[in-house]
Amino acid sequence: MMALALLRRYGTLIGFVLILAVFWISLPETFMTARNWLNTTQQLSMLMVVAAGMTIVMAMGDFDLSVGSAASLAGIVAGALFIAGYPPAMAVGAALAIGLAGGAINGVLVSVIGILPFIATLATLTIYSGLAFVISGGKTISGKSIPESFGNFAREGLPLGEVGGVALMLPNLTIVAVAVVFLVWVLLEQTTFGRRLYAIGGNIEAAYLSGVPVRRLKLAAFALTGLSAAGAGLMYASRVASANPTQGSGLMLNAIAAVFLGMTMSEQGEPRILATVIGVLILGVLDNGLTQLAVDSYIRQILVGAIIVLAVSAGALGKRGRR
Amino acid sequence: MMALALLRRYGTLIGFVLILAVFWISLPETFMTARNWLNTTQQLSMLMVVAAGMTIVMAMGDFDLSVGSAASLAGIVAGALFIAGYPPAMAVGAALAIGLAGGAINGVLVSVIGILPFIATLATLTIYSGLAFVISGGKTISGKSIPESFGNFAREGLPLGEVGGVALMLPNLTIVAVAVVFLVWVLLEQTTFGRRLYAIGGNIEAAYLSGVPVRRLKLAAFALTGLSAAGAGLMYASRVASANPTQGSGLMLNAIAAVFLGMTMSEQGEPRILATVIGVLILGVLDNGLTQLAVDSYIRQILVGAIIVLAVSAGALGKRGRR
Amino acid sequence: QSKVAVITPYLAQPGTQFYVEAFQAVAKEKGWDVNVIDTSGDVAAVISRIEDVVNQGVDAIVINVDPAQVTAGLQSAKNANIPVVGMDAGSDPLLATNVTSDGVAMAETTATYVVDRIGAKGNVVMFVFDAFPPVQIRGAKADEIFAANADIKVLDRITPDVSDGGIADSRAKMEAVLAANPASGSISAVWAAWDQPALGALQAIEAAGRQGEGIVITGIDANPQAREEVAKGGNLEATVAQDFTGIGTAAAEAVAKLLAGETIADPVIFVPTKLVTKENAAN
Amino acid sequence: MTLLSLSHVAKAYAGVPALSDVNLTLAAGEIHALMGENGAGKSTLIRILAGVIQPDRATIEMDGRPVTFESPGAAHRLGLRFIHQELNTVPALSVAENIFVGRRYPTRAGVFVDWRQLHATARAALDRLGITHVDTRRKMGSLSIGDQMLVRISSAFLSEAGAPARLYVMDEPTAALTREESERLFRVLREIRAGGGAVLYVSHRIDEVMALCDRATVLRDGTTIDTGRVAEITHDDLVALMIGRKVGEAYPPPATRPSGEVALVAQGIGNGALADVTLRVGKGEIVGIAGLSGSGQRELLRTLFGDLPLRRGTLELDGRPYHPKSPADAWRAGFAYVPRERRSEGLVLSRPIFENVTLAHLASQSLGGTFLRPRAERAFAARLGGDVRLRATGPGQLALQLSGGNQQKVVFARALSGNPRVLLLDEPTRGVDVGAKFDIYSIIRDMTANGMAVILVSSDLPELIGMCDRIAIMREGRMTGTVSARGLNEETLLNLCYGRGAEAAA
Ligand SMILES: Nc1ncnc2c1ncn2[C@@H]1O[C@H](COP(=O)(O)OP(=O)(O)OP(=O)(O)O)[C@@H](O)[C@H]1O
Ligand SMILES: Nc1ncnc2c1ncn2[C@@H]1O[C@H](COP(=O)(O)OP(=O)(O)OP(=O)(O)O)[C@@H](O)[C@H]1O
Ligand SMILES: [Mg+2]
Ligand SMILES: [Mg+2]
Repeated sequence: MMALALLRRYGTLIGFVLILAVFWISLPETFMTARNWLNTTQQLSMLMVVAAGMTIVMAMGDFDLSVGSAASLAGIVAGALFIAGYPPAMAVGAALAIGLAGGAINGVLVSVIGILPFIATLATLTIYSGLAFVISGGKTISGKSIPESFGNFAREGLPLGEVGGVALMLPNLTIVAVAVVFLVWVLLEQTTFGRRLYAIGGNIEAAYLSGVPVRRLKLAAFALTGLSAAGAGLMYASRVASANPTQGSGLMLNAIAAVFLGMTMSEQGEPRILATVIGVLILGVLDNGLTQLAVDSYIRQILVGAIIVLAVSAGALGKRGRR
Repeated sequence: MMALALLRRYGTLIGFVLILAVFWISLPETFMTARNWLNTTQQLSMLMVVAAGMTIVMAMGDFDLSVGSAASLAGIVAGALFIAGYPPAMAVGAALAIGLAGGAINGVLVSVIGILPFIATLATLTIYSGLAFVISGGKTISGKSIPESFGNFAREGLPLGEVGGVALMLPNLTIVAVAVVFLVWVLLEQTTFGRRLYAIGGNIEAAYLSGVPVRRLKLAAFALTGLSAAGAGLMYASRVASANPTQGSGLMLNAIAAVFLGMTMSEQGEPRILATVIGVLILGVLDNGLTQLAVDSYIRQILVGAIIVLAVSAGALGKRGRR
Repeated sequence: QSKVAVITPYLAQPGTQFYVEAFQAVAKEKGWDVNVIDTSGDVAAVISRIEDVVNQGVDAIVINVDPAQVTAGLQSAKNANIPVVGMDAGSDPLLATNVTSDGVAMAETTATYVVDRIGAKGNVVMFVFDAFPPVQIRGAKADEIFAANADIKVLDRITPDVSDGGIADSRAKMEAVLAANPASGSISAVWAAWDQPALGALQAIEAAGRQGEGIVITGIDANPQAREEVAKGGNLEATVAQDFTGIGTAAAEAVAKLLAGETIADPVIFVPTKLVTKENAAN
Repeated sequence: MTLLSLSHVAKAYAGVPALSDVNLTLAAGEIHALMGENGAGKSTLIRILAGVIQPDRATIEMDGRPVTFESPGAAHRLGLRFIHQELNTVPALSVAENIFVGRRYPTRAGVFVDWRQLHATARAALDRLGITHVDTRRKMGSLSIGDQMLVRISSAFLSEAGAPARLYVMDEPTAALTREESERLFRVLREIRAGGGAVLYVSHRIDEVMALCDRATVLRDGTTIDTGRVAEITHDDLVALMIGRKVGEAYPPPATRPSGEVALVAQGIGNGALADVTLRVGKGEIVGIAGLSGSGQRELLRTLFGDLPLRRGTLELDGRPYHPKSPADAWRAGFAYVPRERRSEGLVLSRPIFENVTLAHLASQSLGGTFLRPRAERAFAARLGGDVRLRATGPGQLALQLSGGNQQKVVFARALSGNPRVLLLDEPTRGVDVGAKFDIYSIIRDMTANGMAVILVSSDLPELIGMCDRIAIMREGRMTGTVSARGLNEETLLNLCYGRGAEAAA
């Protein structure tokens, strides 16, 4: 009984640890190194930021399909302002503001007008993506248009000293991702705002009857998700030192997947930010490890899917219980 | 009060009719012609079949992200068997069987193992897509490998006589789509199977305690969705006379969107097959009409999103009621 | 045994597969251990995968993506002294060289073909994709050529949805264009920046029963399906054969040089292209 | 002194009036009962006060000034506190957080939740109702339904700065409570009355109302029939006022004696929740299960019904082994079940009445077991609905549009839909008005006369004593004894439940 309960609760986590162990054994030299992990966290930082934002709306039981487009749009807006000669700080600020506004629009559609989140954010996905195309003329903004300082941000970091003759640094993108995760953690776990979001997610009827201002909170939550998407879009643009109207599109499904993976780790199946972090790491570590093992791209796809199924099965089987 | 109730119930439908009216007025010569509609229905037939299958799982409150990959996989399997020299009927049968099996695997993961549908079908999305790549070697199967009869199927239809000197025909693909919609309608609306799916979708606990065999039904429903995805994949392959490991990928989000659009039309927000048909038509007509109007591709994206928001807003505002 | 990583977001594209195969053929001869990595359209993931293989200590890297967007990865390769070769990528100081077809020249070839065939007069439908730089420059060149002919009107400049491979959505878009322009002769030509939309347009025209109107279609890439159609002598009259195999081979040879410690002087190596028409489509 | 006055309140749903003309005044320092049969409009009136729905027409004054309640938050700010009829909890959150849902959490630095303070305050709120056995850190969803209800109730008594409570509105708070728990609630309500607060109280338990309340207002068909002092009216007259007819006895007498033939035998059954339970129920017999809440009564029913696994022991039905793997098996074997929580466990709320009624035996209502015959289903559901005095616009009405008591009747109608051989009842008459209760009891009696066996779990001791032939007592998953219900009094039964004087009974 005890073992089953542990499996139920920590099934996915155990799966994650097993994945790590397999890679560590197969790649003894390169996988479990500070360098590789610093690299991996940097690679995952954009996804992490979007997934953190996604956790906010998913805590309320909603979700947001438009994050990928919002990320692309933010990158394009910043790029267009760079071209127009605005200082980087201003361009970045404007791009974040666009994200916040885009998120707020989602919030209005969902909470004030009352459109199902799936349709509302699918529609805005299309709209924001269209806007990104229109603003950029469909082209990639890159090269000299992008200020040095902006492109360098993603390349720099906090020096951590040398290990084995190689200089290590904590990448700026990783720092940003950690900071965002911390802020979202505080928001969701330590403030009335966050707790109310969980109340809405757990039983919207009960929350409403108890006087929770459901509409207002939904709006705010969606706005924050939009803001985080814009942040991720800027990180992405900085990392590729260019802005492209489709570059965020891969983020949405992965972010939702990371949150869902995390949800398999919480007792009542609610999204939790720290569990989302594990979800992101699972997705990222699989990619990193399988690439290092030089597994064929197609086989890798199959393996990623199969491993995810296995990782969550243990927890699911334990949880199945009655039905 | 009466007007509001009508708006609530038929908001999206009214939106659809308005869209039709605008296109009719802007394109008096070409939009509302038999020819254009036969064409449009043919274009939409694959999406219609997938969306019909999606309606089945969504009636239970689940959904299936793997339909696009399953469609691609079915096309590739048929293509590979064509190359291997099997007769078309056998290749088609095998591809459909693969779809059914893939759907059943989703069903097992969701209902027997108990994985959240989102994760389970996202994982199988990756797996089926990987399989399609592996089987095809990543290449498009086309040309002489595809039997004439298979490629011709999508080009032929039921002759409807001549109108204005042009021969009209009811395309085979449209006939298939209508047949699938009819079958799904019978299944969901006229049989105990469908009634029980809706009960599960309404309150799974109550359905279970009332003796509904939840696990078995979920498995069957997912299997049927997989079958429909495979059918759509074959239709697609026939239409483009080739099979490509990614060709189904656009279907998933659109199919879910169509069902959700339909859901805005039913009183309790449950998916209904006939409402799904309207959802598919809305998506398709927007594309068709805006392209005929030669609206710039990017602006068209924005318009599609905005029009969807407007079309469902009326219904949503009416429904908002309490919260 | 040298380890070489080939990284691309576009492995599903038919062209990419040909050069990857040609590359692998050479690699096999030379006894390299090749790791082909596809990031399914995600450009930032290309950076990540470059970092991964740098970390893993490969001897050379081949990329098939706009280098300007993966500078961070190229930089990390440079820091580790690992040479990077572009395979139909784009020029960049961080690349040892880029092996490619001349996209501008290809677009020029087909656009000029169209202009000649329709007598520099009529309505043209364009299928473009500006989000991908190598295809974007083709569209830009074609724009330029059509704009230079006062009697040519670009009826629509369509960006199809490519997530399904590009044929089906292009066909649907073309069907709508045909429906909106029902008169015979109202569309003179379809210029497509690559073959899939050309095929989609062809199917739409055939399905509408308007193949007799003499609508000229051209593509670029000469993929097998397009070649077959060109050989049939239908509306799809021309496409340009990029020598994918040649690109793959040339890229492999560039890698071989680099592995041998040599340097490559040319920042771009152009592999010649060839216009494919009914006459030469069979070979 | 009048605290709140409501006049000419009207509310219609899609043209069908739920309230037509309700008039009510509440004075500070009184406990005021709101009475009426199922569907009379009590909960609708309360939802209006709570700002959940808006009336079509109403004049509402507080302290003589006109007020409106446009949202639950607004009603709260005006000092109104609610316990709604249905259990509204957030299962994924802790008990403490459930108490604070919708309230301001205590914070440090004005931002961060002060968890220690939160739990301390929640603890105090629970203690006030004597709920010492519930840890504030537990997840709400892991509590028994009775405990969840107690937690919800305690949240109404949270003292708050800024919005002092003046009126407590309670819609059938005791429906899921034991007598002791109810008594503790009454003590608190009396304290509130003594402190000058007011209570509007809804219950179908007439005795409770007679003992607790000062005045009562009776609604019928959405209209105020009468208001008066409780002390000046008799039990029977109050009932007559509510349901428009006299009900003599509360429980119909048994028509025949059980035949003695055995229907169901459980021999030493056990699993995670049950230990060595042995029980036999004869044809035509009604066996009650009594015990403190959380003693395993619910688990016993769920095990018999194939939901919980049978790990040890054997079951026999009509002399043949019976081993259900799922509720579907149980229904097929001739069992029927009325679960405790009608909304979460019983009904598909978004579907019409007839679909809910026929769900368990749908195949037998269909053509060839496959094709639906909605018209026949409607007729069937209408007939069963009539039997249980269901009050609805028709069998096509959605379950969620029904009043609480009428929803309960739908669940009951489903249980009767296949002429069950064994009927498992978990609090079957919760929220059902006195008149309808009598009718339901009569149906049970009729069916037992035809050989149906019944197992009845109820926290309503008079119901157990009034309906059962025998009563089995459970404690911590075990059977501790069985007594004949004849001549049993409530005090003895309660003592048995507490394990006092068990020897005497054995
Ligand atoms: N959402 C709704 N739509 C339509 N009718 C409704 C709705 N809610 C309640 N009603 C109707 O309003 C009437 C009054 O219901 P209400 O819940 O107020 O009764 P009640 O007095 O609380 O009954 P009970 O004792 O059973 O709880 C009923 O006839 C019910 O069917
Ligand atoms: N899912 C669960 N997880 C943890 N504990 C549970 C769970 N379900 C029930 N319990 C606990 O098991 C005990 C029995 O619960 P049960 O619901 O059977 O109570 P009960 O006998 O029906 O009493 P009541 O009349 O109070 O509902 C309770 O202490 C309850 O808190
Ligand atoms: Mg009520
Ligand atoms: Mg119990």
